[in-house]
Amino acid sequence: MPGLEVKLHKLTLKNPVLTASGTFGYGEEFDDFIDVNALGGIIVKATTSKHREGNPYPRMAETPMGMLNAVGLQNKGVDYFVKNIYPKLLKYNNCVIANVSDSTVEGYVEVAEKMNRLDHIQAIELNISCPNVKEGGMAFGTSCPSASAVTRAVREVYDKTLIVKLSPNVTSIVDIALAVEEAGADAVSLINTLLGMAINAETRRPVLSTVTGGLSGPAIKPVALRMVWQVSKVVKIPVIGIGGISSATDAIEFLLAGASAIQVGTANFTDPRTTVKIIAGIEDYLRRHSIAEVKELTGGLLL
Amino acid sequence: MPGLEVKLHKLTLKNPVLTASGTFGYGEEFDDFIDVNALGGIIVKATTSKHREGNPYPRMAETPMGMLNAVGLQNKGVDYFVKNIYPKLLKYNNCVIANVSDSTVEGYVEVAEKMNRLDHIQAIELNISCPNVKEGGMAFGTSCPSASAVTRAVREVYDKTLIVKLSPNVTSIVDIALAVEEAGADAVSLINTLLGMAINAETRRPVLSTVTGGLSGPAIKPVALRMVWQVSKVVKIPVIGIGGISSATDAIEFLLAGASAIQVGTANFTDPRTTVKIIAGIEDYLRRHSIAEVKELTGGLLL
Amino acid sequence: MKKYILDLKVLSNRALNQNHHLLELGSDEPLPVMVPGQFAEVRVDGSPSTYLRRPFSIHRVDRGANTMHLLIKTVGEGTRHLAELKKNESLNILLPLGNGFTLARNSEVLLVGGGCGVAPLYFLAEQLFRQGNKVSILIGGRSAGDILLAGEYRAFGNVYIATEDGTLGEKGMVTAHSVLKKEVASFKKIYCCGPDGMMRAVAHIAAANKIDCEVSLENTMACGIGACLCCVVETNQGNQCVCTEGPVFDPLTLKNWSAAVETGCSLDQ
Amino acid sequence: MKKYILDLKVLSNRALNQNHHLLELGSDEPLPVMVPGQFAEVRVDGSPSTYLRRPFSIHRVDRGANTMHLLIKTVGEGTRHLAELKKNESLNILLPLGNGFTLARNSEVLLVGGGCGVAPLYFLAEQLFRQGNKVSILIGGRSAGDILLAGEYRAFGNVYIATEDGTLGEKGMVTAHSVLKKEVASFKKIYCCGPDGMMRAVAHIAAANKIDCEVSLENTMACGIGACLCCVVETNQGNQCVCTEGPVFDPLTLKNWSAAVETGCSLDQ
Ligand SMILES: Cc1cc2nc3c(=O)[nH]c(=O)nc-3n(C[C@H](O)[C@H](O)[C@H](O)COP(=O)(O)OP(=O)(O)OC[C@H]3O[C@@H](n4cnc5c(N)ncnc54)[C@H](O)[C@@H]3O)c2cc1C
Ligand SMILES: Cc1cc2nc3c(=O)[nH]c(=O)nc-3n(C[C@H](O)[C@H](O)[C@H](O)COP(=O)(O)OP(=O)(O)OC[C@H]3O[C@@H](n4cnc5c(N)ncnc54)[C@H](O)[C@@H]3O)c2cc1C
Ligand SMILES: Cc1cc2nc3c(=O)[nH]c(=O)nc-3n(C[C@H](O)[C@H](O)[C@H](O)COP(=O)(O)O)c2cc1C
Ligand SMILES: Cc1cc2nc3c(=O)[nH]c(=O)nc-3n(C[C@H](O)[C@H](O)[C@H](O)COP(=O)(O)O)c2cc1C
Ligand code: FES
Ligand code: FES
Repeated sequence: MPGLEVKLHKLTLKNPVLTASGTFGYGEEFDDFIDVNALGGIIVKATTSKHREGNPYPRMAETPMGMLNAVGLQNKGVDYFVKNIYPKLLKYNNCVIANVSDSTVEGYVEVAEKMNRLDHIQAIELNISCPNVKEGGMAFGTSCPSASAVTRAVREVYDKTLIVKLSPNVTSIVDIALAVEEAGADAVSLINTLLGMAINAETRRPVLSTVTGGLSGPAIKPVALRMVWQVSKVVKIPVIGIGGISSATDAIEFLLAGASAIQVGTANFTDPRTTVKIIAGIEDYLRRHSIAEVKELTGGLLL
Repeated sequence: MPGLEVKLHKLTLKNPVLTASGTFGYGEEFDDFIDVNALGGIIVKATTSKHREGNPYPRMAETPMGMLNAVGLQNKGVDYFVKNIYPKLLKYNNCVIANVSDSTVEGYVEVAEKMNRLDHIQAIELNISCPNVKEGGMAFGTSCPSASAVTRAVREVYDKTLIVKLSPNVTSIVDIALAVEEAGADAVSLINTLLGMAINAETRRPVLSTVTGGLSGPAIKPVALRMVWQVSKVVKIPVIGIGGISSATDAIEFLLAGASAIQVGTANFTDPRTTVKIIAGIEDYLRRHSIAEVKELTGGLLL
Repeated sequence: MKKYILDLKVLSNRALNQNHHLLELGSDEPLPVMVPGQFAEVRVDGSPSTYLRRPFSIHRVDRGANTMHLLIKTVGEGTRHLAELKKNESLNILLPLGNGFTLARNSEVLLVGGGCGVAPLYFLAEQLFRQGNKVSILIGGRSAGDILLAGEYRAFGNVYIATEDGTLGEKGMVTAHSVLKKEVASFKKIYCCGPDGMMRAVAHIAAANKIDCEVSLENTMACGIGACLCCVVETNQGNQCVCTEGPVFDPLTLKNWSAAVETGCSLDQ
Repeated sequence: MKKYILDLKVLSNRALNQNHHLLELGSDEPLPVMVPGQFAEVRVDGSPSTYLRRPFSIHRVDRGANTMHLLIKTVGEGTRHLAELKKNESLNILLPLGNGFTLARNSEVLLVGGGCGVAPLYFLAEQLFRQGNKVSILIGGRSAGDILLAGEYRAFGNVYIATEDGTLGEKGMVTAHSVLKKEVASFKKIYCCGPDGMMRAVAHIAAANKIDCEVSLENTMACGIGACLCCVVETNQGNQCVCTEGPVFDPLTLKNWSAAVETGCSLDQ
């Protein structure tokens, strides 16, 4: 049986398949459909320092092989998370990762500090790439100085594995990746959503209450794959691939491009069993190709 | 009958439907399928100062609701164009626009100068956004100073309508649009392709000879629509919308977002009659909504 | 309630009129327990423009025959594909999702449905009838041809009809039907399903007459299982997911629903 | 030749074996004139992962019956959908595309096909036979089950067979068949269709024996009509589009084809 274990900085994942934040709730939404503990880990939805209502409805638009969302970080805030959600996450014995977001550096630091004290949260993913909030979010992820500043500030208060999640809406994602690596990130994950828009031609109105939103799903896979390849060539820290991954073949492409692990996002909506199917498919691929360990695939693109 | 005429700087187009460069050959490839003269105009494939062989095969990869291409500006050079291709374009009595590309500012200027002398070429589209060449191309379109410099240099030698075609692979397309407007562009067209990549998991090799290529088709429509909306809010010159447009509904969305005209690209491959169907569909929409002139749609998004 | 992902078999697909189809689905395994008001998320195969699943109310369940029905109105590409499903084709489906209606017992209830809003009402009427309620059903449509399955509802109680063009029942908006005027005070509970404007108007009538009311919302959904937070409605306790906290709500808990328009509303979704 | 965009009707769809289907297409209008070696670009409806059209050789044309055939090997989602087409379904198609083979007259010719490369050979063999040629046809496959339509080719000439496992005809690669050794000098022209490696080997044999040769390339295509420049092959005159300058080429005009491997090649595409 091929080895599926991968290392992500200090973490050991039983397999390289994680869930993307905001697409997998807090895990329990999927308990009826799959054994969540079979996954390499789960990244739960974004937590901010304060309670947030998110954006007004409508928040969703379907697009060719993808969707736009404008959720806008709806969550009950970090204190509620610690008290009411964290206890429910203790039932998962795989890697549980929190996604941390906010509008100010202080907010990010507050959430990271509080997450740091939670034993069962083994890493945080710093979301500096949310396109759906007026302040902060993606603004941090689209310039090197601000990406660097927030990473550095969080690094000071956070001891465990610090993953920084990058925005694709930039001229050079490589520069941002290098900046956050230099500022202390233990890993980078990419990509968050591409900024997009949908219009209803009949009503002449935007479909989303916020006019623009984040594009995800298979449509963005080629862009995500390119960025993972570009970034993994230059950074020394592990890269986690995200973007349109819906099958084992997709996942393997990201590993070959240089990812050490991958996240499944929107595909959880079209098939809630996507993650476990991908794990089985990766195993099958390794067997067919007589590859002993999945980690041999990382960066294994033949040029 | 609703009015389909639109103005683009000094040009009057009989309708807002153009063809995107590199997807419509020199027009004649479509003569068997449609009346090319029924279109608002055609933008023929890129012309450079010198003959170029383009990139090695394979140059194409299919992706979810889109495709990657890595053609790399294959063409016989501007002198061949003037001598052998231009005469064949005289049969088209609609607006014929040349797409101008190169690796150096001097190259762009040389092509523009030669195009300036051709009566029947009523405008040029400066392609500062081709992601498929090692030098020049997109490099010009991803920074304000270089976009500005090449636009300014071409403006000096080119008297007629100068359209600058923008790259979506930037943090702020608005800044680039403002820079080329300031440098003398008469219109901007957007978007060119998104930089993407495809891997064959079985062979573990990139699908394209150049590893990365340009993503086009319906998959990119939400990103293109967002950029057209952002740019048309800030520039005073007309905006031409491009990206995944495959139906009259798509076209109308771009007009509502702020475009004065649109270009059909990859959809020409899936249905060579797409352009004429879009014209008919726009007419039908105007009639159903009792709108007298198509130009009333431009920027007509209700917020 | 435990949710399932199942491949159900199309047993029949009956066109009720030009744009409404009744899909009968079956399975070799016993179907999960479902209650009126719950819905299913259906994957539409073979439609390139339908990437996400589509939500549909559970229209009927026949536990004896181990079958269930969906009532599908063709509005776009996804529903058009479902309308073309053939016998023996397979349909991948998540169910049962969301919370059902609160079922009254031995009471007097009114069900109001407009347009495709009648979809969950069949199952609801049947169960309310079984719980010993005196059931009245008011159905509205633009024209006689839009009034679906009225005959079948008669098995469960009185059926009232309103059509905008007067071709069947009372002429006018469903919300202007006489049963919602003079007789409304006789009901202990009103259940309503249909276009937003209609539900707001009915909720308003119920509130004005101090009658319990439940409405079933149809917000656009990406997941149907509470994972994406796309389907929210503003409630007095903040944004809540229609797919997990609803789709059935007491309109008094919804924000901006008390100021419901009393004027007519089109049945056009 | 003028190109057409047509909606053709599926008259029949016959499975030749597990992964090869013969699609018979018809039209109310007279089909356009087509020549052997030309191809069609087929739109695949209802397959979300098939965005672009798919190119297929014209396998047969029956002018009398006003029908044509495509021979389709299932390799991915697009071809899988085509294999499932049912009688009376419609297929949108661009044709005829590209240039056909140069047809010899009253001569002695050899046709070599491997794997799915036999697709254009039926039409070619038939036309060459009609032009008074003495036709020999060599077909290769991995196993007896891969040898398609051999019986039908017999109407046009001698049929030779090679299978890698020896279950039919000579055992070994098609390129090692005896007809390509001792007897090859008797042919005035060789036509070849199949996997790249096979075509290179045959081209090499032809060149070594100074026999005219034509091969039919299968580069990946986006448009099929010369508009995208994606399908290029390197020729002695630079990059040329396979869809408009080909798909049939004289291998001597192709760059890097003279150095063809003489070693065997798999029939695996
Ligand atoms: C809880 C719930 C129960 C429903 N029950 C039924 C039912 O029993 N019978 C029935 O015919 N319809 C029902 N609908 C509406 C049905 O889901 C839509 O008509 C359907 O999704 C349209 O898909 P389409 O591809 O044909 O249309 P398109 O217009 O192409 O769909 C585009 C997008 O808009 C969404 N959408 C479009 N219309 C609606 C709508 N009215 N409500 C929610 N989302 C929509 C789609 O899901 C999709 O994401 C229900 C909706 C919800 C939320
Ligand atoms: C001129 C020409 C004639 C052809 N004639 C025939 C024929 O008569 N019968 C037949 O079965 N096949 C023929 N092919 C090959 C056929 O086009 C492919 O098998 C088919 O496109 C695969 O599509 P898919 O969706 O099933 O596979 P996928 O692998 O999913 O296709 C993915 C992409 O690769 C391309 N592709 C995959 N395989 C090939 C291939 N071998 N050649 C070209 N492009 C490919 C597809 O067009 C698509 O863009 C021909 C190809 C060309 C260029
Ligand atoms: C509905 C929705 C909500 C999301 N919420 C978050 C979030 O809270 N934090 C975050 O970092 N990313 C969020 N994302 C982005 C995803 O985690 C992921 O980066 C993106 O969707 C691309 O992956 P995909 O194509 O597999 O979905 C969200 C995406 C979707 C579709
Ligand atoms: C095969 C191909 C070749 C292209 N060549 C050019 C080109 O020569 N010059 C240019 O400015 N854009 C070129 N483009 C980009 C298109 O003109 C267009 O901007 C892009 O494809 C997005 O539009 P679409 O999604 O409608 O195709 C090319 C695109 C494709 C698919
Ligand atoms: S539809 Fe995803 S949370 Fe309701
Ligand atoms: S396939 Fe487009 S030019 Fe040949």
